[in-house]
Amino acid sequence: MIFHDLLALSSALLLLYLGTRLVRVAREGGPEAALELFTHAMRQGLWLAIIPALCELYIYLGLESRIGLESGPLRMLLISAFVMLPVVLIMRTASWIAFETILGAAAVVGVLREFMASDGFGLSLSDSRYLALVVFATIAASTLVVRGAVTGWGRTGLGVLAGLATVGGAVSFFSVTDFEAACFYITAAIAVGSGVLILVSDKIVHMAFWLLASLAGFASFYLLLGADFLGFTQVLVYIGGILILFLFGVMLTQRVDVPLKATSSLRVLIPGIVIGVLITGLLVFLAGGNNWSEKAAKDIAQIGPNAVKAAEPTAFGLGEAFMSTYILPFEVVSVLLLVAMVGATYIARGKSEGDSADGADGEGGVA
Amino acid sequence: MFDSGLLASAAENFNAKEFGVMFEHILYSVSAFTSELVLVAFVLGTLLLDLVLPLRVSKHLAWFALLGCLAASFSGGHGGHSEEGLFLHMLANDSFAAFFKQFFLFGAIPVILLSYVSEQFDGRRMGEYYGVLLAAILGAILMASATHFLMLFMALELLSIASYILVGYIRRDRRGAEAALKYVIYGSVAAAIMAYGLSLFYGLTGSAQLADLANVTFSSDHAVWSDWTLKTRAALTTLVALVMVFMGVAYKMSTLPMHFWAPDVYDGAPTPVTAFLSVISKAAGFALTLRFLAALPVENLAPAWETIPWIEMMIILSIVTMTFGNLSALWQTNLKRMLAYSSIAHAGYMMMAFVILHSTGVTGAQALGFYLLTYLAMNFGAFAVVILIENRLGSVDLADYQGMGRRAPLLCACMVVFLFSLIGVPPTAGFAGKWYLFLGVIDAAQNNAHGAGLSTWYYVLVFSAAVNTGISAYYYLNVAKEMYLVDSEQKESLAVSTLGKVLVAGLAALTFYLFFGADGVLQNTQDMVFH
Amino acid sequence: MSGSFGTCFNTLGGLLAQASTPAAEAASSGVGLQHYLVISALVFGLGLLIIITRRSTIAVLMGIELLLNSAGLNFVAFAKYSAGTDPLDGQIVTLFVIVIAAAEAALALAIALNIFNSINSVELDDAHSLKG
Amino acid sequence: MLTWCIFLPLITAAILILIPSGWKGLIKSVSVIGALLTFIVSVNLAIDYHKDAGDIEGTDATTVLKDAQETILGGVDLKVDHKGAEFRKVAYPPAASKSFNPEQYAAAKEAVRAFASSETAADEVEKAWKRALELEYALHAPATKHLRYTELAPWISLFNVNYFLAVDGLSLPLVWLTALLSLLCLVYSWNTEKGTKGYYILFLLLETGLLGVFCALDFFLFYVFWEVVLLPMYFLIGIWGGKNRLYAAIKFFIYTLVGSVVMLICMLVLYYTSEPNTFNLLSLMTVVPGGEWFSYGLQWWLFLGLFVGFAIKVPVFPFHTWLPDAHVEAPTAVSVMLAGILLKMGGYGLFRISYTMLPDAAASNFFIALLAILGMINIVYGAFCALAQKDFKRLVAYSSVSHMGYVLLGLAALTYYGVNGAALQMFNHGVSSAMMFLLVGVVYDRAHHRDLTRFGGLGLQMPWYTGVATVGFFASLGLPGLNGFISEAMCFLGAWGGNEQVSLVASEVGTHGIASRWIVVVSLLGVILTACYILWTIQRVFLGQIKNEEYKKFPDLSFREVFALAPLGALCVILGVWPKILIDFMDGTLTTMTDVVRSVIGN
Repeated sequence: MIFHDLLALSSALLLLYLGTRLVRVAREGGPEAALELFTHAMRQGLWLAIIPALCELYIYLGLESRIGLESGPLRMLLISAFVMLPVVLIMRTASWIAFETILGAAAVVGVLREFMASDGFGLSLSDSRYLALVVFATIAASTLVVRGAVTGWGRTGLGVLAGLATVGGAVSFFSVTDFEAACFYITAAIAVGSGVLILVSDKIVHMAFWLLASLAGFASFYLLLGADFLGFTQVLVYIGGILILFLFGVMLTQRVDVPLKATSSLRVLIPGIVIGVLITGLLVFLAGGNNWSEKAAKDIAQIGPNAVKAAEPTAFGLGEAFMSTYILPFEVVSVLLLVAMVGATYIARGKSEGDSADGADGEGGVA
Repeated sequence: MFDSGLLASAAENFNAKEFGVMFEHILYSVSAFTSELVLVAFVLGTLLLDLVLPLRVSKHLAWFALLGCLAASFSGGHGGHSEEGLFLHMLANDSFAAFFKQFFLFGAIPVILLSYVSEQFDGRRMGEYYGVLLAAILGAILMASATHFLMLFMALELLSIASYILVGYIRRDRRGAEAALKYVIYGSVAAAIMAYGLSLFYGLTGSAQLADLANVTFSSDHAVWSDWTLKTRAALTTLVALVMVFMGVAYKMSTLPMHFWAPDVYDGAPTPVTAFLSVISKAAGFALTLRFLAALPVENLAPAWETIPWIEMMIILSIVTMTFGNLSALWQTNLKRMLAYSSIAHAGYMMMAFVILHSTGVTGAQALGFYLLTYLAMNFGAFAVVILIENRLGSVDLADYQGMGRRAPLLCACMVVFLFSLIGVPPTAGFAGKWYLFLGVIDAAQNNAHGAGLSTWYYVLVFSAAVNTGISAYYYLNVAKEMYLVDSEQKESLAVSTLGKVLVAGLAALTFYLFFGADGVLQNTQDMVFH
Repeated sequence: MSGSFGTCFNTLGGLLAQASTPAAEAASSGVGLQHYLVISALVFGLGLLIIITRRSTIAVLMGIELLLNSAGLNFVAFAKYSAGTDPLDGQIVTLFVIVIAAAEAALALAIALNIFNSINSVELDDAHSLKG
Repeated sequence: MLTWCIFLPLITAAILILIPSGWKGLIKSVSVIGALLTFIVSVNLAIDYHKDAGDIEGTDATTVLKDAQETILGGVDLKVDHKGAEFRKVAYPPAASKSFNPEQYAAAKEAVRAFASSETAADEVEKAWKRALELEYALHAPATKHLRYTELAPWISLFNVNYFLAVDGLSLPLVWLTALLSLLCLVYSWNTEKGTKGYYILFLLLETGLLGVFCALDFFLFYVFWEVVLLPMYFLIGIWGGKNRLYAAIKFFIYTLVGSVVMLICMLVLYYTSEPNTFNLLSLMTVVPGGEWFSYGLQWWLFLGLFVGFAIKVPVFPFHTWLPDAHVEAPTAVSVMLAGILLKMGGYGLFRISYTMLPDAAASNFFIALLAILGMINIVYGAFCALAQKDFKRLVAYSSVSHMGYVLLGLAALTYYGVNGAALQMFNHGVSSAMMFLLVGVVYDRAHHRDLTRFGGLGLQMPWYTGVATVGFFASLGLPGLNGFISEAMCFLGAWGGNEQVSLVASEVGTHGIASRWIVVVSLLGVILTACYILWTIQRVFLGQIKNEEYKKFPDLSFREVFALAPLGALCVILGVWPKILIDFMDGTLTTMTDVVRSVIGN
């Protein structure tokens, strides 16, 4: 597994490197320079495609060794090589970013897991989730605090109040005793509180920060629900990818210190808000009030003989599912990513060679 | 580190035999999936070829893409049907899916040709365009065959993302950019709402399979069924989930309440893309919705469904959609916007297919499939004429069409055919299409296909559609009026490429063929079923 | 404003109390399915409100991300707690939703940049050349 | 033969497409030749019609239907010889009983299935039996015995749509009139310079549609031809019309379209309610009246729907507003077709479909009263409107509204006189209104205006024209000795109940409803008004002094105009003197039809 992890880790590092380069260039040379670098990196990224392809091959081989060389798996390998792989490989050439992030997440999980397995901290496996949870909760909470301290406590205070109200309400109603419940309510406070703050912030950069906190909260939820891989993916893709993208968007298009305009007419805004609140109320009502079919209590109990199984890392199961039940979505998403990337680079790229018509037909084009 | 205890235990749980069976199934699925693989190969081929070809040849990638559609169409997998569908319940392998696969591949051909003859793209690299277009077709095909929430959502997103790119393909065109922005923003919202709705269904049924929708339950053994409020709430949740999912697909179908994007986006997008959106994208939405609704219990077997009046909802939405589309189209002076509203109205007609899903005579699938075929012929035809004239005039204003009947006799004669077909006058395809829809609805009304109380609803529906046909005549004829009945000083004839003429004439011929040859076409769609 | 939020949370608490079922009570921790669902519904509503009240493309996109996240949380929570589900199913759906969201966000931002080049703004209200 | 008659104009149009648009002489000649051939064929139809009349068993309709049955059953794998009496005995009782009986039908179905050679063939046999039974129903329709020149071929097998043509005494005169008027109009339009090719192509297409409507006996086919008429008419009015042509064309189109779509719905309901499902008009004539499933309520709604469809075409009072606009704006030849033939489509639909197929509703007090009152309104209101017009053409148009009222009145009477009179009135109005429009056209071509107040004294300047015009106008007025008098008189007599049978309008049954003889009395007012506006018009146009010096330069009728007007004038006189030649055609068919409806009243 170490080979896989190393490869994936290296890709993740590369990504990190690119990200920092981009930020630095953007700060020094302005948005255009960053965009140019971005495009450049995209083009250069082709060679990187070999990494996920190798990883995939490695996963196949890993499966092979585990189940012994029988005819089925062997044929699967052959088919992969002759039918799927060429297609998959070329598809991946373009969609490396997203896959790197996923695999990078796998790497982090893997390292963490190996570390636990070697009894490094003397923690049991099931504790790893709590550890991660605490880490993220701390990140989110400190963001909250730091932002409050830097930009004043006006709106921040509102979010904190909302969060505290949740926690307080929960504590008073449920007499929280155990650790998991505590984690849940803290996370809920972070996720919902920052959500409220996104809504009430009047600067786009603040919104992005609160989005970060909210998304981190969701990552914690995933961990709480036993989805460790998903939690890390959430962090890597959302916080490491999408959010950075948003910040880029903000940097390139907006003056960050100017307050945002609200919807132009109140005639639209007020009914909109009323409807939005009503829908929210309805959904909350339904979510909380339904007699949803639930698993027997013993299955979801986190203690007892099933505890270790329940806390198992999900990466292996996911990998297996990707290669069997979910093989089609797995392949289709690569086409989707390819299309999205081709489209994004095509639409966002400036005037370049082989595109002479662009300058001519822009009515409102800004030079 | 390699053989950690955890992995070892996981490997022990791994059942090689089960895996072998699953693997056989995947092999089987791949063999039934050849069209799509060929399509993917051509997507990549188009993108890669564009890297090596010089700019002036780039335009001719259209022929390569066309070849791709034909190749995919002819390499269709075996028609066999398996209980498990394809890829372990991800896709259906039924005649409905097969029909739509061919429909989309066939429908892509006019789109490609329209793009080829259109001069809006001149001087531009077209590799990305055709590549993305083929990927959109792939998305549409998957939408028509998806039976798993994830696949369904992903197929929808694939088509959406590809469409966003196509709409904004002319980058520095302000109108195009605005259209793309509106499309992507509203589209994302619709998709996100749909995802939430799907998640609710997932919770209700405990399964992500469409086939399990009938199993909507709200209780396990410890249920409190005596509590009526709980029961009402359960039905309400189902309703909310259904509405949310419908919002997502309604966006693709451009029916109310998710229609508002259509006029702006149709107007701003390059005209061939508008044609694409109005036919292919819409058809994909309809195919998906039909499959979704077909999965709902027929005889209201599931407790939660019995209180969901979804047929009545669909009837009302259908009426409102067609009336809105037609009334709004009346005032348009821009041909593209007019066709946008007209396409909303036609979406309203097509929604009639939803309420006759389980009819005995003409089933919803059959009527919809046929209507879409006729719509393909006539709408692409109308857009072809618009594009060819736009090439010369640079305008899609109705006022510029004055006296066009003399300047471009063939185009306008064909346009008249398309317009009359859009109204639904025999002997054109449009009439045949409406005919089968009406036939189905009246059949359902007469035979109480969906319960006795619905007859009146059906008659109201079909009557509204009839009145709407009358309304629609006004604005369609308005175009014919400008072309033929109004004289203009401009007399010189328009130079139209031979390919353009052939394309328009071909579509006009198809419009007639789908009326006179409707029998043969319908025999083929008669056994269209869901598995 | 904080007052109204307080009311909202009190109501929420009431709902939660009402919703607790035998199954949830039997579990050792007080956290059950409904708790996650309520959070997800709240965040969904927040996303919706952001979309409704904001006119900046990027802000609207943030709202969309919240919507998708709440759907994802639903999937994972249902997968864990609902009868007859494999926990991994829901996780995989969410995983793909995340990836698709990334693709969509990237494209949407590219389109926003593109329009920024035309009209020097990414406000939806400024994109009004298509009317009629 | 009917196929040739219908499609000869279309073939001619196809030939015209190939001729370059510059060769106008050739275009005109070819199209006139095409119309002439069509006319010859239609004359031939009329001549041969009486050949085998009276021999009910041997008519070709029966033969054709039976042959079709044999073909259908011959293609099925049966255990026994299906021509045998045994199979017949089992298969056709539902049709023989002339009323739909579900038990009998189900029993027959089971018995027929037993004839199948194997279990798998049973479905096949049942399907074939249904189609054969449908034809058996057609054989039992009373109208069948009057049909000639039957042609039957399967078309859309999925819904059992047939290409089914035939003519009887009701439709044959209209077919003949269509062919005649088309020929005359094409000759009259010889001077058309603007877009000659398009004009002639559209005109011939129009002729095909009209002939098809009168010949089709399959509802689907009927509907298709019905709609085919729309397109050429729209363009003929819209391109070659007057100043306000755009408005008139679109108004005409939308009115008619709405009506026909409502008709479409009724047609689909009929299809699905009948068992076996059928579009065959003859089968429906048997199935619907006797059908258990066609309750009075359903028939009532169907009648209403169909009536709206047809009434728009006729046009009946509240739906008539498209007519004056369309007439005024259309070029002369098109007006002629519009008044002469298109309006008859509506009336023909009422005769052929509403009355014969839905007798229960047709004989109901409500519809009798409705039709009679609407007829009365049409007559009087139309005449009043005509009286008020200054525009010559608009006056003629309103006179059409007035004259078509007689058709409704005659129909509502439900007596032999009334119904015959109504049918005759359709034909006569076709002749006289066509003539009037041509006459207006003649004077418009010279004066370039149609303002009645500015004419005067043309009688001196154009004696021939005045002579012909007088015949036409007096025919329209209903002067004894000319054709209009006969049909109007028959309508009134029928409605009054002057025949051997007591009229419904005035009968005891009728007194329960709204209708009674006062309707006839009020309608008679229309005759006086008609006399007023016709005579006044003649006075204003032809008599007195020449008002304008320009008029002195007007030439008299040209050969082209004489060619168009003379046959019509002759017809007016001939039919006025000797209407029997036409009534001989109609009487049998209409008597049968009337009997069908009247038989319901007895129940």
